[in-house]
Amino acid sequence: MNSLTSKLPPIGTLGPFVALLLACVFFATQSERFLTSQNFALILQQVMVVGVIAIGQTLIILTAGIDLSCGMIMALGGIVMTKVAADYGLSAPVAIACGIGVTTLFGLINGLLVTKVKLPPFIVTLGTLNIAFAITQLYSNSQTITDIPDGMLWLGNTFRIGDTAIVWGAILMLFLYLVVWIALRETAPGRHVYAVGNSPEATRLTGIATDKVLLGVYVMAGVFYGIASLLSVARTGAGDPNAGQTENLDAITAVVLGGTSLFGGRGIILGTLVGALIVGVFRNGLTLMGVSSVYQILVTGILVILAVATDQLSRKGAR
Amino acid sequence: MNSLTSKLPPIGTLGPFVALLLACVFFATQSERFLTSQNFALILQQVMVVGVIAIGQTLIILTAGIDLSCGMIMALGGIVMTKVAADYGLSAPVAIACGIGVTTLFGLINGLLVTKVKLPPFIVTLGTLNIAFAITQLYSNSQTITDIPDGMLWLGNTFRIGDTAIVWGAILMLFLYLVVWIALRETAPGRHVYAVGNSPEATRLTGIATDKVLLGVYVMAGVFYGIASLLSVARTGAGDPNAGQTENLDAITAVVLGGTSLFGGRGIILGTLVGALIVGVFRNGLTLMGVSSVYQILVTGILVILAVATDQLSRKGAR
Amino acid sequence: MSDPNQPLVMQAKGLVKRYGQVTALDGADFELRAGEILAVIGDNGAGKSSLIKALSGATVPDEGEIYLDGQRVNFRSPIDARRAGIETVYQDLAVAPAMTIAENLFLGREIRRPGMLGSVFQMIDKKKMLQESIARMNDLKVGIRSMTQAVETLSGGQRQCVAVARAAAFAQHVVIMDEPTAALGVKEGNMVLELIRRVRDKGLPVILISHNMPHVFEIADRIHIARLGKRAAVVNPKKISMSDTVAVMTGAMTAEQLAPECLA
Amino acid sequence: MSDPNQPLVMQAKGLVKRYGQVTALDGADFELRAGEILAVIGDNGAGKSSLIKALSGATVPDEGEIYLDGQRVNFRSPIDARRAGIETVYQDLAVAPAMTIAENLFLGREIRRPGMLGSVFQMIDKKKMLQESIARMNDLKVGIRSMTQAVETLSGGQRQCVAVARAAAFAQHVVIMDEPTAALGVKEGNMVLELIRRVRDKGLPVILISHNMPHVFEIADRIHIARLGKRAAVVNPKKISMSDTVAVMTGAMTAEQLAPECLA
Amino acid sequence: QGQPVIGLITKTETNPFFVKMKEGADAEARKLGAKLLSAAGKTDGDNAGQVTAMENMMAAGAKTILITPSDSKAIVPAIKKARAQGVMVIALDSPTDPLEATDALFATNNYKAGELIGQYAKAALGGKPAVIATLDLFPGHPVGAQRHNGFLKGFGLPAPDAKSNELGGKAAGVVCMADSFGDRAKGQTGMENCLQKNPNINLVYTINEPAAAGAYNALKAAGKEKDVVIVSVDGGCAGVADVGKGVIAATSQQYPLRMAAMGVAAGVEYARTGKKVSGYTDTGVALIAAKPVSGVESKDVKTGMDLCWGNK
Ligand SMILES: Nc1ncnc2c1ncn2[C@@H]1O[C@H](COP(=O)(O)OP(=O)(O)OP(=O)(O)O)[C@@H](O)[C@H]1O
Ligand SMILES: Nc1ncnc2c1ncn2[C@@H]1O[C@H](COP(=O)(O)OP(=O)(O)OP(=O)(O)O)[C@@H](O)[C@H]1O
Ligand SMILES: [Mg+2]
Ligand SMILES: [Mg+2]
Repeated sequence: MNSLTSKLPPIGTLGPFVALLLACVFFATQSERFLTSQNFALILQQVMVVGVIAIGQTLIILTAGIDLSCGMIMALGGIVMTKVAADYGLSAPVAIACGIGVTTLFGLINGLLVTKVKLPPFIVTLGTLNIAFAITQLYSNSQTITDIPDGMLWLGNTFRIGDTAIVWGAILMLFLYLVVWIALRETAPGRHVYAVGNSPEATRLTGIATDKVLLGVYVMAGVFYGIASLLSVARTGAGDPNAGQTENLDAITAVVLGGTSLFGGRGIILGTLVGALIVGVFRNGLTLMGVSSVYQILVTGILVILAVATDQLSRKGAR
Repeated sequence: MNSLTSKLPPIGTLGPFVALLLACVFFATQSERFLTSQNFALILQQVMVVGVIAIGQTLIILTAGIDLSCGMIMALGGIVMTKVAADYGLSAPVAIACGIGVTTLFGLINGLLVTKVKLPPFIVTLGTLNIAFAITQLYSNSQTITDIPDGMLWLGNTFRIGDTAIVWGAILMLFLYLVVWIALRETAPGRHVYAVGNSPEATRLTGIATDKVLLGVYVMAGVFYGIASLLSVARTGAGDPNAGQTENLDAITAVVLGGTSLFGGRGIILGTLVGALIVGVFRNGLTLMGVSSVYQILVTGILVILAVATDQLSRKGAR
Repeated sequence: MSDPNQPLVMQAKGLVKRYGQVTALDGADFELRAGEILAVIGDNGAGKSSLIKALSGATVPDEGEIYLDGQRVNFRSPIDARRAGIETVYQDLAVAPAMTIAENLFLGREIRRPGMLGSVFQMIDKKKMLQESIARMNDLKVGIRSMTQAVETLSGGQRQCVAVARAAAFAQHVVIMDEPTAALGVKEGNMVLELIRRVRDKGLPVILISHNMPHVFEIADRIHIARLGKRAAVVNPKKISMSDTVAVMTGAMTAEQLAPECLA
Repeated sequence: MSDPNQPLVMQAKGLVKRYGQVTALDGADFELRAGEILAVIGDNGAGKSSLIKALSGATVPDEGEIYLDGQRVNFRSPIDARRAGIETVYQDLAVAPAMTIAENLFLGREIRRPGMLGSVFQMIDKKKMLQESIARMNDLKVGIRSMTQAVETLSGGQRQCVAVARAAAFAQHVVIMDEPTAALGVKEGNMVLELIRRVRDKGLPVILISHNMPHVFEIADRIHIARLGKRAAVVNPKKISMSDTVAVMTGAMTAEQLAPECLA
Repeated sequence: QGQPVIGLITKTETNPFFVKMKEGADAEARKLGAKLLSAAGKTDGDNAGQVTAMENMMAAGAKTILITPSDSKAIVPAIKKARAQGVMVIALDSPTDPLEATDALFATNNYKAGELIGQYAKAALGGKPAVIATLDLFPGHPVGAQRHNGFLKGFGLPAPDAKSNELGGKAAGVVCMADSFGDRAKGQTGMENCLQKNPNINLVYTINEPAAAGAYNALKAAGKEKDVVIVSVDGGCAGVADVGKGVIAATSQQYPLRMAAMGVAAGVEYARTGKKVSGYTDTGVALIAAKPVSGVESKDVKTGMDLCWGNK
């Protein structure tokens, strides 16, 4: 029995992890600058925004949904929190609360449309993607906001371990992954998320309020997008109305690279972290190698396929 | 029995159709220029490229797959056919064959990765999306190609019915929809596409070579993307290396608006046509109303949700 | 066991359920007495599953009334029925295939950890759930090696045992089982019958749908015969012959043609 | 019916199939003679479904050999088995739920239209398929109103009838049925037994997996008893008692303890 | 004859440059009593979207169309069709290829804008050997190539000419090239990776000011913001403010508001009198720098703020 339990995590995370390791080994042979703690701290910092968005995305995908609006909601949250602080002079905590409040509201709207009106998540979030984008542009007048109170930026500050400067936001991201991992594994609502994604009808028949589970997931995702807004503001030092345009595909890619099934019910959140790191490592490593950007795109395309193929093979091996 | 058969199409197409009608009625009240045959011919012309891409996308989604690479493959096809004609001076038919050959090859690659290596379609096509984009840029040197032989442009020419100038490409699109509709309904391979999407394991157990069906679908999709390349070249009169960047989401939107399930096995191809028209009608109608483009995005977001909600309600009604 | 003086635990009057042009229930009545095992039999498509889906809140009937302990109830969802203590094994086995046996057994009522961890953070006690699962499944004498195995890796019969064990373990008021022994072997089938008896002896009434006549005659206190979406008759297995029962079920005989003492 | 001198149509030696740590088949042997109905019985999880999945190409065994008419075969997929004329009803009902009954019946071997339309364009003859479906289902006396109904709207038993009808209609060589009567009513169950007999009388051997002992004893020529992934014994239902059979099945008795004439 | 209808088609919705352009056009249209329709491609480079917008505007009765072509060549056939129907088409900001495809062009010269900051950077570095990083737009974009190549030319490095869509400089002292998509966060990521590759970078060319701000963030985090010269293009109000703060050393300023207002005025004129404008009108580029260097003409931040986006 024990040996079976101990076998569960690998199937979900070993594959992506092997792919990540292979990528690291490859880049280490290509550039001596790659394998430094400073460089890894940097990669962590670069993936923190998409990493936190991908937590929300994983939750939604685990329920067999998908969220195209995540990046735009994150951008809106960033604009709201910076604009509230800059224009109305509210204190950082209040402004942050406003920003996260808005992203949570959008999560709630997504959730209500999915559960109450029973629309497909793809369509709902395609709609709210456009809506959030338009509101962002209108509210910000397409202008970047730069007078940001320091209280909103400290997640972008660094602390040192030895020579390595690590940004607080990266620590927050890792902490969130840990919390969500435990919540999904060890709590009743967490298990219900898997159950809903695995077999919605069976879950409903066991008497679980599937609508509430789904709604909760979308709302939580909104909260994570709000935290990602804050990280994005802290990282760039600005409220940027053009942020978030590619984050939806990036986040979904991280989730899928991490081994979570787009059909719901199967996957491990830590895989998503690994997936996000794979993307970050590719981008960083290829730049260090001096690969020009068209070739970077080409290589990324090939490597994405190879990474998942590795995953596939290592799973077969595990069986 | 007859009454049941006659009930089948509505469930799939009536909903989107109602949404389309409502949109038309609305725009007709807003702009006297909307309800003219010339304007409808225009809309048809504007949706023809995405419409043909969406045929391939529908086939793939019916098998519970998804294709993110469709737009980029289309762009690559356009570049290949125009460059072959312009640089090597080959005749239009040969050049067109080369272009469609390349898109078909990409379809084949997608299909092989999905069936033989058993990778998820999302990841495969995310990879080939990047690969096709990079090849397009490298091969074209990021230059638009404009010396196009006339033989490649005639699908962009118009003929007149009364006052209305209709473009040949639109007729081709409608014809393709008709053919695929019949093929899916009336032929054995067509029914197998539904079966594979509906229950791959059951289909395999009945002795159908599901891999061959899937491979065929991806290859056919590649052919449709090639035809879309030709339409795109004919419509814009140029081989454009930056084409196709948003066509994947647009095509998937058309498919889903048209009532096809992203989980495969359920849907009607004509719904996709209606879905593509809904998008075209919105864009056209809103421009005619003079709605500025940020507001257009906002309105589109709301309308996409409303359109599918209408669909949902009309289905309930039908039961 | 069954006694006309026993109060009615569940009652339904004139249930109608239509699916498009198909009328699955066509004015069905239903009565379940306290402490009895009521078998529901009928041809395929007679509306048995539809009936119990209505009783368990899985579908909402188009017409008709349902009473629980004499009170009119309106189940809008399985959650409502659950709350009222009604536990159901569905024919199409409501299990989550990718989740483990233990998780499936406790789905929706996980055992919480003691203290804050359980009450505030809703953390589950996996160890205890595992132990309990082993105990429950041992009751059914099913040879399943590991409770942390995903349900999708089980054989058809093993899967059915999971669903049965779940219902038996948690029912407070009424247990409904839609063909629980259909996929079971001789030994396992007998274990389930034994389990049903034990549940009844705890005082809970059981509704058992089955096509297995020997099973039905062995265990039922009364037999509800469904036919064409209606209740054709309720008979007493102690008094009636198997062949007469089948005759009513298939429509070869009507309830009126039966000897009065056969009816229950 | 069954005669030791009849040639072996299908034979398997030492089949092994492992799923991770679970060994579903542990060196199973198997023999099917021409023109016989061979019942396969065993506890839940004894490896019956795994055995027939190996015989029908649905899974590839890890070890062991399969012979068809004395020729070694290597089924890599159900298509191979199909081509060899082996038709199977799987326990987990291989149907496409969103497709109609008629389509499911003919899935993979649709009737083509006459002429070019059928041969070149592969167009199907829906009308003819509909008529054929009605005829087939009438054979089973199933009261299904419309063949253009989606299979997902059928009752459990009705669905099973679709799968059974399909196998019976198309088999050329061997018919394998994994618990075809499990969800069926008395009448429908008897129709399926009748159908199995008719198939056998056409000269095709039938492998029938069932937990229903009366059914098995009524219809089988020989009984293959599966236990713990192996073949425990093959017995003759004419000579052996039901209780001895169950004893072997559950391991209370071994094959050696049986009277020699019981073995077949 | 009713209100003149004028269409404005920009590359995207979201770039402040085009937002300003639209504001300028709106204000001018209101002043002159014209109706302005506006639309944009979905992404930068979306030629088909611009073609669709053009058709829809003609269907809505526009007789003048102002367009900032996303693809200078690919848009030409559609413009030809429009002009054949009597519509006056004016290119704003960037020319079509060939130039004569439109009736007129009101634009700044992006190559020239690049040259100015190249010259400035050369002078600002003094004699120090340059270690250059460039944060470009994305592959295949003509504006990205023109500014980049202009910068190399101005800096005195071998560079492709103004028509090329390829980025030059790979072999000539540019140690790192990264795509920023004109976006702050992606600019920052690009700069971080470039610094990782070569920590001695002392000159950063950026496609626009948001990318420059991102680059500055990365440099600051590495404690190098004092040692590196950042140059950029656009001259937006936020960008000029950044020049004032010392974030950006110099930027080439362009005047979208002016282009748009001129375009609308020409459209109204055409509707009223039937007279078309023609030819190329350079709406000007100016170098804005906090610290002027000798040999390169520049304006100070105050002037830059007054003129930003072409306010006056
Ligand atoms: N979701 C549905 N949509 C359409 N028709 C349905 C649906 N569910 C059930 N039916 C129809 O209602 C009738 C009764 O079905 P039900 O499942 O209640 O039968 P049953 O008595 O349980 O049969 P079985 O013994 O085969 O399980 C059948 O004819 C079936 O086709
Ligand atoms: N895909 C699988 N993965 C893991 N284990 C499996 C899988 N399929 C079957 N098994 C295991 O193999 C054993 C034999 O299963 P099988 O389905 O052959 O039993 P069976 O004799 O058909 O039982 P039943 O009468 O309940 O249908 C069971 O213990 C089952 O858990
Ligand atoms: Mg039933
Ligand atoms: Mg089995």
